[in-house]
Amino acid sequence: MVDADELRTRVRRFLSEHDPAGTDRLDFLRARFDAGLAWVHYPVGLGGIDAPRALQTVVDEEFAATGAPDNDPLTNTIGLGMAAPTILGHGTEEQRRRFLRPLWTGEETWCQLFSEPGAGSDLAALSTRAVREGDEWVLDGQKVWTSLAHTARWAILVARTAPGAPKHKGLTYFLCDMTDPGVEVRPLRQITGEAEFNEVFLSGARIPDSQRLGEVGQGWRIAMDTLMNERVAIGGGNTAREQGMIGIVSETWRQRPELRTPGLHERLLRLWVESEAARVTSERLRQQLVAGQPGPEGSAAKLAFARLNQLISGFELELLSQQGLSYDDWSLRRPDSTELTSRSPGYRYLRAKGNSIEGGTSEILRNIIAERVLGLPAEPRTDKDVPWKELPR
Amino acid sequence: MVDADELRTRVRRFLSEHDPAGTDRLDFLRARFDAGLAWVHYPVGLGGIDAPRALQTVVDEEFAATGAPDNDPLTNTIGLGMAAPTILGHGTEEQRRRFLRPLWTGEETWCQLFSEPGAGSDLAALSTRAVREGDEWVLDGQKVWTSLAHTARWAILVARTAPGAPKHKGLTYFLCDMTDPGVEVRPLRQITGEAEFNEVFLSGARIPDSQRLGEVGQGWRIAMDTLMNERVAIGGGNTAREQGMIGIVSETWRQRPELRTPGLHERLLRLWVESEAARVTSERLRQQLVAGQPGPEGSAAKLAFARLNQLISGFELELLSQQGLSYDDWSLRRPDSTELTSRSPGYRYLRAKGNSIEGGTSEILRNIIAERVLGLPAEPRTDKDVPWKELPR
Amino acid sequence: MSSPNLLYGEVEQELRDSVRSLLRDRCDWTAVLARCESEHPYDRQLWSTLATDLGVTGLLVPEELGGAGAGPRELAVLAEELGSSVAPVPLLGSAVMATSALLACSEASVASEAVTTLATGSAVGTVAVPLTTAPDDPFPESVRAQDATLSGTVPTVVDLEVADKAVVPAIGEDGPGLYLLDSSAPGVTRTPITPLDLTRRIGTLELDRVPAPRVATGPRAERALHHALTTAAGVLASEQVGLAQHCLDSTVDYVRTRYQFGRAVGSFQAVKHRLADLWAGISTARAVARDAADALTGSSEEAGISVAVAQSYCCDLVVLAAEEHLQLHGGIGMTWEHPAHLYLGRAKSSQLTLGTAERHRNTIATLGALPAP
Amino acid sequence: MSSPNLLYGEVEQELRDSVRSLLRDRCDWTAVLARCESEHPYDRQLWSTLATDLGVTGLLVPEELGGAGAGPRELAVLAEELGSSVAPVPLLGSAVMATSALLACSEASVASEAVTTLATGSAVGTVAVPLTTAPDDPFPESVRAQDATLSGTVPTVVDLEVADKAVVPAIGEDGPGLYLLDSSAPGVTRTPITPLDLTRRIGTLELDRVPAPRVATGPRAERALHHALTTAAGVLASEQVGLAQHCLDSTVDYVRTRYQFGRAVGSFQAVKHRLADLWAGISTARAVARDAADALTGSSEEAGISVAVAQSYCCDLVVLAAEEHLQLHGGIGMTWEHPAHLYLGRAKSSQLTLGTAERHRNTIATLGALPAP
Repeated sequence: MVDADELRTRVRRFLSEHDPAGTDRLDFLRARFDAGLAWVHYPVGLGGIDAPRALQTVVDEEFAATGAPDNDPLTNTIGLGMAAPTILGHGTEEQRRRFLRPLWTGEETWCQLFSEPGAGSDLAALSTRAVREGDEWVLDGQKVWTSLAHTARWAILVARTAPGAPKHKGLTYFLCDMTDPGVEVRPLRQITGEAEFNEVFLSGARIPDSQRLGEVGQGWRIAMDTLMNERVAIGGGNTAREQGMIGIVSETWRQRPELRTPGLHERLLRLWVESEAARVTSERLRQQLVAGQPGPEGSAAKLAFARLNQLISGFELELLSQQGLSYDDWSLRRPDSTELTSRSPGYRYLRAKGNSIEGGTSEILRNIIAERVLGLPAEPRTDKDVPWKELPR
Repeated sequence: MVDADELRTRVRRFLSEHDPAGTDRLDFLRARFDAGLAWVHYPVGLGGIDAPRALQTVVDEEFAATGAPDNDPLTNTIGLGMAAPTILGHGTEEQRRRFLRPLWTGEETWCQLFSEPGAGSDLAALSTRAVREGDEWVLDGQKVWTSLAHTARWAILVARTAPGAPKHKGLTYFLCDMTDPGVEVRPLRQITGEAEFNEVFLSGARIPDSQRLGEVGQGWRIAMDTLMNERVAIGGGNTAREQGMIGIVSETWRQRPELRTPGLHERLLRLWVESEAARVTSERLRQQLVAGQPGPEGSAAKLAFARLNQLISGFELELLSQQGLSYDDWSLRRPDSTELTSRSPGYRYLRAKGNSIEGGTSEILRNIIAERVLGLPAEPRTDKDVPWKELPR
Repeated sequence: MSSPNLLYGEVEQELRDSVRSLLRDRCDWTAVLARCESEHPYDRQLWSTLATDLGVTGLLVPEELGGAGAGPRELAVLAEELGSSVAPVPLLGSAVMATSALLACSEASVASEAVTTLATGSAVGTVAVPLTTAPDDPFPESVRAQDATLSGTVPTVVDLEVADKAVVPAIGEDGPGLYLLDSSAPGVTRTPITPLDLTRRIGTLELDRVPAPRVATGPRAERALHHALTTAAGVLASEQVGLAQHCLDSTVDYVRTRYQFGRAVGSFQAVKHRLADLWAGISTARAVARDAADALTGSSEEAGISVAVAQSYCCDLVVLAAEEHLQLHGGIGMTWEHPAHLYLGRAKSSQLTLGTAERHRNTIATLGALPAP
Repeated sequence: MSSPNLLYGEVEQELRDSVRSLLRDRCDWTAVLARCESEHPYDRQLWSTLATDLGVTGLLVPEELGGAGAGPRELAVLAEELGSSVAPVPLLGSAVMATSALLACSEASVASEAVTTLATGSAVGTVAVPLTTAPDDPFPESVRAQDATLSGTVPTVVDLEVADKAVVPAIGEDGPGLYLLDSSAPGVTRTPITPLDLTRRIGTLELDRVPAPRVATGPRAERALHHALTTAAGVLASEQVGLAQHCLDSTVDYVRTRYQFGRAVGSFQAVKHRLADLWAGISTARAVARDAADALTGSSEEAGISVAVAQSYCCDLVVLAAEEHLQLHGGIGMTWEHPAHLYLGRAKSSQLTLGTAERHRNTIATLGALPAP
């Protein structure tokens, strides 16, 4: 198996052949992909060289050190984190070859059409219909909470193809062209005033059967794989002390002595300890992953992240007193990205409320820990074997 | 209907005929019962005069003011609070006449044989068997957490008479003679070291059918009535500020300035506010009861009582620091009553742990509030219609 | 000390019914949401109707001054209902703070005339202090009175943009005084602040040599301001109870009808227990808020500790209620087109209003002889 | 700053396995419960076996002084296992506190000789400070050294009744010093205190002109004591992790097999969510405890903040774990014949041991530049 030294050698060889400064950005990225130095743990020919996943950072650091262009990963988080591994795992050889390269280079970005107004935590209850017509599928329904839908070229999508089957068994997974005339994207305004997400309406949207991923009726299992990759992407991160929300309020505390009270001091220190403890816990998770002992602490990390963000942003308003009564800007707009530090404390307070809902609610995460980690029995279920169309909604 | 003034007149007339100082204690109490001034809301002939329940305090205060002997209610809390209303509500005329008078005067005290090692929160799962033999029932089984069993003359008891029926439908309610040779009482040592409660073993204990309360198979409904009376008895109380645990730690705070820290101050004040708020809430409940608007706040009062007792007694050990590492006396003994103030802080800490279990766990109380007050749906139940003997245990 | 009356009387229930019925017609949440981004974020017509049809804008004011001759207990019931609808009306500034302050200065005829205009709804008032001021805070010194004119700046004044009158605490040559400002006078600048609470507005008041009559001076002025702030903090507790109760009711309705996993979300035990705890918290909040309202009818010493207990309990509880409301509504609660954010903005801002919980606990430490280290 | 190693190494896992296997045979809870009311509440034989068969009583001690030549990381693993069994052995006083203190004084030959006796288990030691002393507390002044003898009283000394030696901080004519006391010397009185924690004993040490050699003086004595207390606070965090993990595991086992309402209690969502939260808390506690143990192998500056974070997190978490353990066992947990109370007594006492969470947060305020008002 390839080791870190060999990887470094390969990168240097590649750089000697492709001068980052002298090569067109896209050409450079395509060449990096073709050299197997995109995501090194992917197969040869699909951007990788079957190397251990943990060595990706070695490659990324080597490229970053030379100032080489990157693939702008923040604009395509869903493509890179969720669509790509799913296409790799479940796609046909043609699908992999068609989609992975432009996905990695950022030429084509992706979004995820899973959640619906009636199917949030209970994703398997979704009701968007896909009906087969010849070589195509015709889709009708509504998706919601879709980030990047207004910029994405493609979507991963799950739809119901067999309403008479039990809920988990009547779903099929598709790759959906967002430029199809049957796809309409509308901004979804949030409680912060801005529209970071979208609603997506599907009205007779057409998807060729060649863009079905996996077998008909296998959509649930594949969607679970996708979401598992989301959880892996959320965990990890070797960060420094006082990053994020706790850093913001600690700086305020230091710079504005007039705001200090004994009660706020006690609370600040408690939050500081919890934030530091969460940081060390994430670092331990990272070390476990690197050592090949993947632990289930990822779900706990997301729980702690949501809880602390909410507590600290609420605390910040109390600390600021009068300033906590104000807001910066309620106008409807598209944020560039979630820039917590550039917005007001009120924005941070409201935005953090979403942290315990998006990407798996805290309630669902606790269920997962209880059942999968602690082995506690599932609750009685009545919805598993009933035809979907007969379930109460 | 009788009013307060008329009641006062009656009491004074009674006192003019029965000098509290010159009459034998028991004779005085029996006469008070026979005059209908025992529990004024009971029927005439059974210790009352059908007066409104709220007027009982008027009578009690009148008697107390003259220094008249009382019926020592603390030694017979289960008799007065639970057995009596149940016998009144479900007993035959003979049972009422046989049991209520000596119960009220304290000549015969009572205990409650409901809980079992396998049936705590889920009382209806109890497995003590009662088998009919002629005019008697023969009982075998084990009861637990029985206070006063070692002093009580009688017990209210629920046993299973039809194991093939669904759990709630196979139970029957009895009045059990604690002097029966088939009844054995053993002290149950608690985590405090003492034995406030008992285990009661029933081995062929015999109960005449005339001591069955209500119909065969009606035990569950009657037991629910008994427990409802327990909840009423727990709520209420027009107490002063800083009673109970919060008063103890507030006094320590005032007298020992060397123990004070900013963090402990913050916590003390939070606990003080919560205790005061709980007191005002209980007072509001009392006013609602008096005004004939019984509210469901009784369950909330018990929840708050348990939570605060546990928080404050835990806080007390932290406040006391070194002293919090010690205990007063681990030896096995029978406490006279629950004297929180005369024991050490460590005892208070351990004893308070029981508050969220005894008399309905905090978890069960939350279920009750959610379902009966808020009208939230019950969870799916699988144990209601199955024969008891087939249930998993 | 006799027991406080912690229940609602018949008159109070009738008041509640009539206000609730009006709000149902005139103040549903879609209207509140639409208004909050309009040019007129306050519903002046609703306030007029409350004044003229129901006569509830002057509940504190004696009948001889044009009011309803009721008191803090009735005002607290009104606050519960307005809180329950996050109604965009100048309750706190006008009917509570300015009215209480002016009533305490009613020896000055200009003050009692002003009270009448507030009671009848023909004018709106406020008190020019930062909205975060606690009852026990020192008398404000940011406005100076000199040569019978006022100069200075006061940030986060509640209801400022609709206030015709403002009671201004200022320091003159002979110490503290309360002055009655006409907000249309020359030299007055009112600058709205973009608020976290879209249904209760704040602004910065700047005064540049504005003439204003003095309505109280010295210890009397200090007492009047303290009385107004204590009354407001006590009534705010009831507003918080009304808001929290709405959040609970709305959440219970939602989880009973929202199905996931083939079951109503409200049948999941973790959800049930959270709502049971919230219900218990609101029951407690209601009791202490009633206690505070009742105590405000009596002496100021009694009121001090009751109001401090009520505020320190209710101001955190209302945030919990609004946060649970949001979280248990899941994604739908996170959208602009759902009222959850209006309740959250009001709840969180009200937590900072008229003193935080810690500030009120400090009052308890003093009054209850539980000294800091 | 390189990343600390937060995992368990192979040697550490082997150490854990061998200790766990011994405790399974020799220290089940029925034995612990029976012993705690006997005349010999400590299990001296178990301690001897740990010393002689496993060689783990001297993990901190270099091999040339008769120890295992390991360090705080390995000692922390031992503490996890002993905490998991609430083993009645003098770990904290002897293998942690006295050993650390004496190692920091090892220039004195009497100190290094004493370390050897502790490492080999032939003697038991302690440090004569109140068990609640935090690492940053001022040097104790309750014992005076005069004419080469010690006099004074020290309450709540851990493991005192089985200690052959005690390191005594005392104030002499030339300032702070550490002295090595032989507890059988004339003038020494040891009085047991009835403990809340039945598995870790405390006592009052009275000294009346007892001769004892000095092993460190001045700043060196202060540093040695600070080092011993910091090490002990850090290792205690791991003991708390072991205890908390036991409480969780035992509760999970119980709720999976206890049926009420025809279902395993562990299938009720409110129970599941509480246990999920507890599991997350213990995962976090384990990470910070490992961080502290690792930091103790480095400089004292690095160790200071890591130990303070670990203690302030773990000392409250362990109480939560023991309290949930009790509550979720229902009635059975409230009986003497169930081990829940042994765990609760240890957990609650350990919360007060070597500084409360607030005390450690104050350390963080200083080291992390987050000053009090």
